Amino acid sequence: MPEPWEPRIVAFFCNWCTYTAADLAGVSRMKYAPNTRVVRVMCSGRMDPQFVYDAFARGADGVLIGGCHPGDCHYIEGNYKALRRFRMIRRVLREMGIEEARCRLEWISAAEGEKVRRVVNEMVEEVRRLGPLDLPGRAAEWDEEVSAHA
Amino acid sequence: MEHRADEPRIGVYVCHCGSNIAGKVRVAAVAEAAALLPGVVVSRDSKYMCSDPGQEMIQQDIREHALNRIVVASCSPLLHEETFRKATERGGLNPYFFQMVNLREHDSWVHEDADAATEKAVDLVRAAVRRVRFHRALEKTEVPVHPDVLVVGGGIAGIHAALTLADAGKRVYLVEREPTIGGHMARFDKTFPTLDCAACILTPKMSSVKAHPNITLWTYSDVTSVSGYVGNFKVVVRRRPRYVREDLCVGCLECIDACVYKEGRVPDEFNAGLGKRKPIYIPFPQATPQVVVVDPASCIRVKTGKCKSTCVEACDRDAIVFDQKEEIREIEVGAIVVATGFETFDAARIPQYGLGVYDDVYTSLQVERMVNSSGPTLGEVRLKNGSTPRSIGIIHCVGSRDQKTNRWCSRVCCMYSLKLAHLLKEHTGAQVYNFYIDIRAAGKGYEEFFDRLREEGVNFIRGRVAEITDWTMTPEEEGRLVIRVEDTLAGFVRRIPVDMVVLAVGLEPAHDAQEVRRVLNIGCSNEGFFMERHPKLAPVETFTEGIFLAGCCQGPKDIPDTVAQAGAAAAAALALVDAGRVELEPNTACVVDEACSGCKTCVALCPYTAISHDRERGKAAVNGALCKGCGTCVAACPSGAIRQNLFEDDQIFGEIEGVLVHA
Amino acid sequence: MKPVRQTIKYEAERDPNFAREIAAIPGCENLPSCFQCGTCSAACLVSTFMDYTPRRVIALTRSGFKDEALRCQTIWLCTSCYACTVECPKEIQITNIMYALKQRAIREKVYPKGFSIPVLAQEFYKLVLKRGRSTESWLVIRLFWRTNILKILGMARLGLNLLRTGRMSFRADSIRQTRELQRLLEAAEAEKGMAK
Amino acid sequence: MRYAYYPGCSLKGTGKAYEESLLSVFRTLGVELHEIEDWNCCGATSYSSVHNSAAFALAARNLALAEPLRMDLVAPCAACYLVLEKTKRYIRNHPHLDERVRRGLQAAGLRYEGNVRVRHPLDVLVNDVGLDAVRAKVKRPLDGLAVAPYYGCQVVRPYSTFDHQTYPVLMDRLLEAAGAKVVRYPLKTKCCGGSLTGTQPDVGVRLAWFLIREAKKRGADVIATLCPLCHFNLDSYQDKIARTCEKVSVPTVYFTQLLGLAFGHSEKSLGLHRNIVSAHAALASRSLATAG
Repeated sequence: MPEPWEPRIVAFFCNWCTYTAADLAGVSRMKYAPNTRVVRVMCSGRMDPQFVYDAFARGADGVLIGGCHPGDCHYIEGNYKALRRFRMIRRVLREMGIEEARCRLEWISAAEGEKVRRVVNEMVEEVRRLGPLDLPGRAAEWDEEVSAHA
Repeated sequence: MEHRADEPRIGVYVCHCGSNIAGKVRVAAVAEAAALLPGVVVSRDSKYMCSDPGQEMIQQDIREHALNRIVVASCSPLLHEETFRKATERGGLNPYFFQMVNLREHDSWVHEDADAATEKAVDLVRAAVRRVRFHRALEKTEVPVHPDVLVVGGGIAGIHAALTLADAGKRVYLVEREPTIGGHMARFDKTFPTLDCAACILTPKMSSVKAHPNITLWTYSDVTSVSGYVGNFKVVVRRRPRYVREDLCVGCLECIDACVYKEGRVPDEFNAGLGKRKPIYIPFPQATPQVVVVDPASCIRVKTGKCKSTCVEACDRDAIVFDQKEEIREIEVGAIVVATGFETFDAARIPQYGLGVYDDVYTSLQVERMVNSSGPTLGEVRLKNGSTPRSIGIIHCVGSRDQKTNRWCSRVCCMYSLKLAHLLKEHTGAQVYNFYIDIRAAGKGYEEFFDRLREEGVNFIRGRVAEITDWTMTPEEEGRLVIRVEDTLAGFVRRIPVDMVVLAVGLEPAHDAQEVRRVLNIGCSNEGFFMERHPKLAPVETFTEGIFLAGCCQGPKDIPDTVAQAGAAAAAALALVDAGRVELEPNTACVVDEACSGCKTCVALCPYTAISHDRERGKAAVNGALCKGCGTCVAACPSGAIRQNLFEDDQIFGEIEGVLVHA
Repeated sequence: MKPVRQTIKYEAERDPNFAREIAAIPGCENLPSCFQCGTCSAACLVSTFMDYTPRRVIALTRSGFKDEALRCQTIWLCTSCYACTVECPKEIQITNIMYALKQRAIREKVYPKGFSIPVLAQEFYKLVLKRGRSTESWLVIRLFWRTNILKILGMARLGLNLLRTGRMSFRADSIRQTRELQRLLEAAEAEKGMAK
Repeated sequence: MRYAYYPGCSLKGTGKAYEESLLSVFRTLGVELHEIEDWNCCGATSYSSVHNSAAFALAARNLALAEPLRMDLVAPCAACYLVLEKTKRYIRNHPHLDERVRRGLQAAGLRYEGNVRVRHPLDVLVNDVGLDAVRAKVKRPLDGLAVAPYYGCQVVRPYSTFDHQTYPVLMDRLLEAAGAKVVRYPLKTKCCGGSLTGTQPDVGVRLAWFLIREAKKRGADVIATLCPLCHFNLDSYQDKIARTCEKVSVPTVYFTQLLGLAFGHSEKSLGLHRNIVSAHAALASRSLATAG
């Protein structure tokens, strides 16, 4: 019997704010959905759009990016760069037919463990409603179609 | 491309952390799954990886199994990454051939389902295994540390930190916003639980600050910007004009007598509004520096230019200069101690307690001044009508432990309320009632002080006061203030008439804590106090290396704790500047020349101007000393020509692949 | 002399689920946060007359001493003025908890005997169910019929005064759509799926 | 200005004078009220004591009836005002309750989408009509009349949508605009005894006594109320207070009656003749009594 589908969300958290907030959520023993896998980056400004595309291409159902609040970046303004890039990423995803809710950027300060819990839970539920994205599967189907036509 | 160690031979260590991880994650299963991953030579689980035997195990395995990559799956890297890097290094490997997995804060502690938590753990370990193969040997980078230290805030915390550092031979800049140092402590009468006089402890320290050859004291000044990095901060300080030359004024106070205002008109800040001062004033007799100050908001000369300026004439040293301008000073320091203190809760926010409505309702700070023999009433406790109170109610927890105001316990109010109860009883012989929710007397000699107060006949009523009212029911209540409270230990509601009410106001972050935090690039906890890096492991450090915390800016605390923390912050700053050099995380960026097209996209992006464009070679170049390792340029480079050490593209792609590929 | 009673409490006398059941009712969620400061009692004017102060009712409820909580007079003396609720530093909506206890006491028929308040509440409930509106005179008569017929004679003067000033009539007011209203109330009270 | 109007049971019975004075004051100020068709009892405090979701469904029927009118809903009775406001908030915030209420309404062929704003006349008078407009209509200022402003509980608590929940001031401002002298009255939001005056007179009547006694001590000629139950308790039990507590008496009037007097309306048209403790003498002493 195949296991029931569970959303898989790759989260990129900046070291100073959001990663620390997730640590705080842990220390506070807050409970949230186990569907995220955190990749630590020093700054949300390190977010290369390719990371997002790669995550989707490898089977992620959602991507969450967490950075410091505007004005609070440990590196002065990396989060603004992240915001600019995020807008572009979303445009590309839209072109690809990937729903907006699957990619989310959140400002979460080191003190906001509770926000980590809320955002993760919200996102897992939203993605669950959207269902599996399964880009690798779709890609395989397209390949088959293409080869059938060839 | 540099040489990469041959075939990866990876050791994976899954920590139980007692039951912290093993209680939810099936650690043995994780280790078994890891053993099957490509490149993994050794995979073990162990009770406590951070313990000596745990670290020893890593070192031994490196030697025995010729491991060249290490993955430890335990707690947050912010806690123990350094520990395991060192263990890796002791085993004979470059310490950066190590990757850490956070199974505790990010997994076992936050999930309820053991299957899901175990599955997540396996995913995270797989990601680390895939990532660590791309790690490379890195050189530690070291930078020199500037030996001077900046202390921001001149309360007891800042004073103690500054003196400690100065005594150790360091040059210290002490910057204080007010015209004098001393902070809140200078306004207290006695200190608990020993009842020694606050001024007797504090003022000698204030004088030492002024006299110390290693301390530069700048009062009436603000830190307006901080740039640079650990060991090498550039700080801009704005010195506001006090219209009095510090180098000339000797504090004779002739000018104050000569002011065109014959009486004080402005509520006196130092006396919490109980007295009045003139526009030219000295905050209190022992103010440090002993220099008067002109308040631009009330001085006619400053406001309109039209005044006889009798103060100027009265000064035989020509110290009063109305054309004084603000001065900007730039300094370089290696470390910063932040000791910006607190503010007290504004009790008018709780109208039920009648501050500002009824004459004889006071804040605790006002009462500190009232019982002080050099305060506005010269130590006399008198009601507004001139009589001595026969009964006094002290209300604890005003603005604290309340969802509608501040949720936290302010820690000091119980003890200072006991102290005020003692002092008020001593001064007036009145019946004193303390209304408390819980008495928090956890400190050396504190419980004994509480015992003493009960023996002295102070009444303790366990109940939070709902209201102070002049609604009277009985003849004895007429003309007095009635306190409505449940005596929760007796189990009924009481109405207690008193003549005077003292509101034990709680402690809050300073109103501009958020701005200060931005200037310093440090964090705040939810309630607005500055956040320490770790409550136990790094209690005076912040997330910005080289910046340390002391005193109530980090959270409410009493004087003994404040001084202890100030000492700790000074020691931490000293350890940094005394070493003379500091090791930086080698997570800097570097340009791969062959790939760089010289487009200059990165140059403008760098917030630290660490990237320059070499016109001759037509390539960008990163100055490793200036780069702080955010990685923004790496993500932006259209040719993928910039690499960030420890966060290389391959490493991150490896991690992404690892969490998504099902083994 | 009052008879001596045993006052010790055994764990078996506690209903361990009681607090959870009460806290599950909308508006009663913060029950567990109480730190027993007594602000509610002191803010309450009626606490002057209560057998247990509101704080103690909260303590009894939270500790599962259901019998004491449901049989006390306090819950029936609460006039729903919400002074406790707005003053509570833990934002416990004490008035709502009092309502929850009243509902439970009526359901379990354990309200204090000879106490007319719960009777009034039920008479009011029936009257509204029947006519959609309340008419004070009817209510008063029904109330005293059921509790103490002698008391009604003491009320005669007030009744006459109200009749004189045109503020009371013996004609019971009613809405037109009483049938619909009854269906509405029935459906809202019914557990899911049982609505007709 | 047009509003939907929910009078509630009391304004048709013991609180008739409140409705009479409210309508006449609103008419003068050009405020139109449209009484909603076939409204039912709000449930007051008693209904909540018996069944929770039914109490909310009962009140929600009125909201459902008012919603199609697309006007703010004015509820003068404090209990009605609170119950309607609370119902609105509870069905918005508690999905489980919302579902039950929805089911109930559906059984009666109704639906409520959450769009009714519940208002108290005090809120309307101060915030919509405005103190200046009130002042402009004053023909006979209440010069020298000392008024104890008594707000009672449920208009300001627990939601305090338009004034402070323990120390409200808007009625003070309104009565001052009509020329009255408002005395400082620390019991302005303390409980009047609610339904206890009837069910537990030994308790309820004493609470009313506290209020009257303090008003007297503060030199009030009259107590102004904005709730029919407060008015009933303070007006109807003064003989009992005299018998069992203390011989003290202060007439109690609706704030709308005072406004009406200032606007030049007659005592009778404002329902002042319905008081058990007549305010006529108190008004006459300040030359404010009207013929008839």
